[in-house]
Amino acid sequence: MKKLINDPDHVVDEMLDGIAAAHADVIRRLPGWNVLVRKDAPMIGKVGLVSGGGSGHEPAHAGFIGENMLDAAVAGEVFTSPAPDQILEAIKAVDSGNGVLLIVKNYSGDVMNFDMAAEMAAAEGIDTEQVVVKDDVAVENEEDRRGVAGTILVHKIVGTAVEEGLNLQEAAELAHQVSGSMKSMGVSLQPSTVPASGKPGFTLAEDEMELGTGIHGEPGMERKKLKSADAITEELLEKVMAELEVSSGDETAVLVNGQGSTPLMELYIMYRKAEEILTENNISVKKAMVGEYMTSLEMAGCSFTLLKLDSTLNKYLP
Amino acid sequence: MKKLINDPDHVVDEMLDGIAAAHADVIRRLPGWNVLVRKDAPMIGKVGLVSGGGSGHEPAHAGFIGENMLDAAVAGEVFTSPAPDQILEAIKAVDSGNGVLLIVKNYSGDVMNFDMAAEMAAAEGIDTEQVVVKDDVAVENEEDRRGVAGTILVHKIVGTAVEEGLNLQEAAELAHQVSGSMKSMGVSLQPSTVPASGKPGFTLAEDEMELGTGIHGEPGMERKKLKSADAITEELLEKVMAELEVSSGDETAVLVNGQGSTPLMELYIMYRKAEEILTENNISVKKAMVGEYMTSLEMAGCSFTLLKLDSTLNKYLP
Amino acid sequence: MEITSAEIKRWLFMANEKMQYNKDYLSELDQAIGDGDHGHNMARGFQETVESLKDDNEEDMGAVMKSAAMTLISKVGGASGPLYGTAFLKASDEWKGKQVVTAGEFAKGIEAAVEGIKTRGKAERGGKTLLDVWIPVLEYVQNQELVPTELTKTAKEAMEGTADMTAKKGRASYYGEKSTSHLDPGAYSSYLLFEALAEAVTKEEEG
Amino acid sequence: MEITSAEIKRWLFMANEKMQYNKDYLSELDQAIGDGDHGHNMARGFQETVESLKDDNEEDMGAVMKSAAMTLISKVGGASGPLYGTAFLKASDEWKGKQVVTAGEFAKGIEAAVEGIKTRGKAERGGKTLLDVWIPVLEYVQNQELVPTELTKTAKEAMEGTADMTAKKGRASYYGEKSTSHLDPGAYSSYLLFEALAEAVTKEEEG
Ligand SMILES: Nc1ncnc2c1ncn2[C@@H]1O[C@H](COP(=O)(O)OP(=O)(O)O)[C@@H](O)[C@H]1O
Ligand SMILES: Nc1ncnc2c1ncn2[C@@H]1O[C@H](COP(=O)(O)OP(=O)(O)O)[C@@H](O)[C@H]1O
Ligand SMILES: [Mg+2]
Ligand SMILES: [Mg+2]
Ligand SMILES: [Mg+2]
Ligand SMILES: [Mg+2]
Repeated sequence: MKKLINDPDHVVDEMLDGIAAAHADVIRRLPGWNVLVRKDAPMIGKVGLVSGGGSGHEPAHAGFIGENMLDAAVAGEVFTSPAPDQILEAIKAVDSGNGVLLIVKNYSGDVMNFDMAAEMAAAEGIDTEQVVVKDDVAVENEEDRRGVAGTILVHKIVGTAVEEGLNLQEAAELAHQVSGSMKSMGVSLQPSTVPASGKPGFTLAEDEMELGTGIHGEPGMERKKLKSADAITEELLEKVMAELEVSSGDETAVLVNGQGSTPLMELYIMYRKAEEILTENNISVKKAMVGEYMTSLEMAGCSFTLLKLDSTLNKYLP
Repeated sequence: MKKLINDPDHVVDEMLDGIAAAHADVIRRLPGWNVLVRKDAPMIGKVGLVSGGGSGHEPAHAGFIGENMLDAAVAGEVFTSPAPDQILEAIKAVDSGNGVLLIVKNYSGDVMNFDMAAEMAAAEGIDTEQVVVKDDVAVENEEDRRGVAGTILVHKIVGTAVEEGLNLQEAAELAHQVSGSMKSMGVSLQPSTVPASGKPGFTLAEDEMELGTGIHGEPGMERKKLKSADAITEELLEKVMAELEVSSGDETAVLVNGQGSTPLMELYIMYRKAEEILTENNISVKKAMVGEYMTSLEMAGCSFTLLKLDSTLNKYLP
Repeated sequence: MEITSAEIKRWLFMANEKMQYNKDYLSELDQAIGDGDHGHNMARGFQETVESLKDDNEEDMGAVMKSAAMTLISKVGGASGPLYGTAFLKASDEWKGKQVVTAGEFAKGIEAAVEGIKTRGKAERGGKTLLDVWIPVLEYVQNQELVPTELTKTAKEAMEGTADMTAKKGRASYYGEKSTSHLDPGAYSSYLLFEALAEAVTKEEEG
Repeated sequence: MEITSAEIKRWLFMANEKMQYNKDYLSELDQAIGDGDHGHNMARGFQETVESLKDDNEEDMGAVMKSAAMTLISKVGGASGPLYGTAFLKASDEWKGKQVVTAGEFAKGIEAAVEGIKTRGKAERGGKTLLDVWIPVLEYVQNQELVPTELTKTAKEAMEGTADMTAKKGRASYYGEKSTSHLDPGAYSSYLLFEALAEAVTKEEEG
């Protein structure tokens, strides 16, 4: 394991200090907590937006704190959901009396910890709503689908909407709409190594790829021989398009998300093919995002997220 | 070599198409050329700003096209400077009669190709000025110093200034001032692999790092045992601070640049220590940038750039 | 047979020792069908639990369990934090105000814990989770006098039984069929917990 | 001895063959003290050069060289593109309007080329670059009748001599002392170029 770190046990703490120091104009850290909040939180009159999860997915989620995005991000240990008391602190720090929407990725740990935090918040008289994002179509059963890169689209769209005055109920409904209108799927070429364990999360042969790997290296749908960028794009996008049930004339937003060590060059090569396929199917791309939004440390690979737009989503699309 | 590509000979072409497709609201590709220009170029009344170099450093340079930044970026083959006719096309596309400033990294190939392009532009009656960035203090001899991540600060500061109306002479002077006021140095942990060659550019043992590696994997100052993030930050920053001759009371901008596969987590851990050291020396950080600005494909490691500010630079600092 | 708050405390201390000792093994189990952090999570949580109990003269069993629950909830994280935390919290409710509980009262605490885990994890028996140890242990303490060696045996066999199951909940569920033949890490840490209980009440008898 | 525009064309075609054949070797040399692309750069440039000359009946040597220069400038990139391109361009100026040149005129072209490389690359002899082949070749053609085998020998020995030099210019200069004992890739491609010239004029004599 070759990493620019000091002590595996301190990576999250030191990273949070680094983020807070570098972006002190936008962000502050709640002293003693693994929580970063928007400097001017709570924003009077606005529904608070909180997300979080295990660390190692940077820039998710702290990198999405700011205007038209999150009010707070809670960081767990690397790839480990944060505990409810951490989440509760975030909720308390951003609630201005208008309630707080929690954006949760569908992992057992995250769901349970956010549930407990919501119960604790209720006990303190703070209203919360939750949206559990399940965009990863690599998992067959819809209820078990993991939350992956599409989560960022929820941050951005709902973030814009609450800034424009949506109340908690409306924000939750919109979040469910975004979440229900998008599907994602990824491919991995190389694993990542969690600092505490020091060992790669999985192994792949030099000519192998894994389709549908989760953002912590959970197994995907299938291992097979590495193919060309175009062939992989076709395979992933076809699955995503079929699951999303897009059809001719639809408008979409596309997110090509790098998993950590895949050069932007490769992401753009894949995007190129994706737009070609969509155009062939008479599906238009209103917004393209290509880059690292939800990483898995230094995992190599990428994912596609397709969001089907309608007039409501278009209104708040950044 | 595990890469999401189609044909090593087409990576640059396909990437450029991908960038142009994804960001069609800001950027267009000159048909038949490896040149991306700002959609609304040439901007009437404004000095044009052109940079470029070998590909593989994405988001540099095309990712810095836009308001308050570049008007065009020229892409060579991977890690190979672009040819003068490509650069000339970029110059012609962005010149609005106010001349064009070329921002060049100090590599033999880049310098010669940009020189030739400038001569060709002169033959067509277009005024150009050049700034050759030499921020990499890993090279002893000042004239031979390579242009690395600091180049982005030239894009941003001069980009802002020309938008505010500086003429070509003034823009060139400012560019020289920025370039002369900053120093950089990096550390690498893992090499990258150029698609065409398929072989890693260098090798490092599992416990080794190289101080001062160039952005194409050129040898640095020294190979030694990998140390802690804090110890590396100290070593790099001390060298940079000494070369820049910063002293108590100075104001700076700091750029921690990821080389490609180093997680943001690690960059922030390093930034945290850097700010600590600067603060101890009573040097203030007015602007911090942490992320991937000038990568080397999937190389692992990072660099620090320190820019000493004065009232002029402060005025245009984004 | 009765269980005292001193035994409960000893239980937690011994559980911590086992979590520390088996930290890498638990994470290895989790590496195979999860994300390799279960040992780290449990070791971190129990370490903190004993830290906060060390200088505490609390005699109320419910209060001891509640303090442990709160520490686990806030220090373990992941999936196991809320699950162990909820289990301890529900048990603490049953034992509130008591310095000693009867076998029946003890079983009531474990029953509440199991209910808590089920509700929190939306899980059932047979899903290859820690429940597959907790439920057999519950049935044992509901129906028999607590014989330490028997308790350990029950927990151990139940833990071993998870190797035959296919994961339906948590991270391991993504491994589908591939999870079969592996032990569930949460089941293993629960086995360690009940082994610690057995040893804690044995020591008492010896003492 | 005179050199005709047909020979110049044959030179370029044979040079291309050598660049293609030695593409990987040149890149390997460049991998050791550069960035491993020199073979790819040269092969790409010369391939395009012959493509554009193939169906061209140009008889003016200057025009042939200028066309080659422009192709090299626009297709090679890197450091070697402007250097070879400038060299060819400067030579083309000297040979403009001629279908055949004398040995003296030929040497004048090479002299202009060398000056071009020096100015463009701000380089001198002994810096471990292609100049360390071009300058000995220039001295040879200035002072002797062009004997193909002798020309090849001169270029080859000059190329081999770069192994004893420490790079002062270009990417290899970053390797400092470490560059010593390696052949310079640009010197090697220049050796190939002059070997091709020797063979091109030999063939003519045979034909
Ligand atoms: N929904 C659930 N219900 C019951 N137990 C669960 C559930 N999800 C996970 N577990 C248990 O938690 C264990 C994994 O815990 P841990 O590795 O600490 O958390 P994470 O899975 O978040 O990394 C599993 O082995 C399993 O026993
Ligand atoms: N400034 C210079 N002057 C003369 N020759 C140079 C100079 N810089 C580089 N070279 C030559 O160019 C060769 C490298 O070319 P190439 O690998 O194609 O370009 P790059 O170095 O840009 O990758 C070197 O081996 C050397 O002979
Ligand atoms: Mg975990
Ligand atoms: Mg090169
Ligand atoms: Mg786990
Ligand atoms: Mg080279």
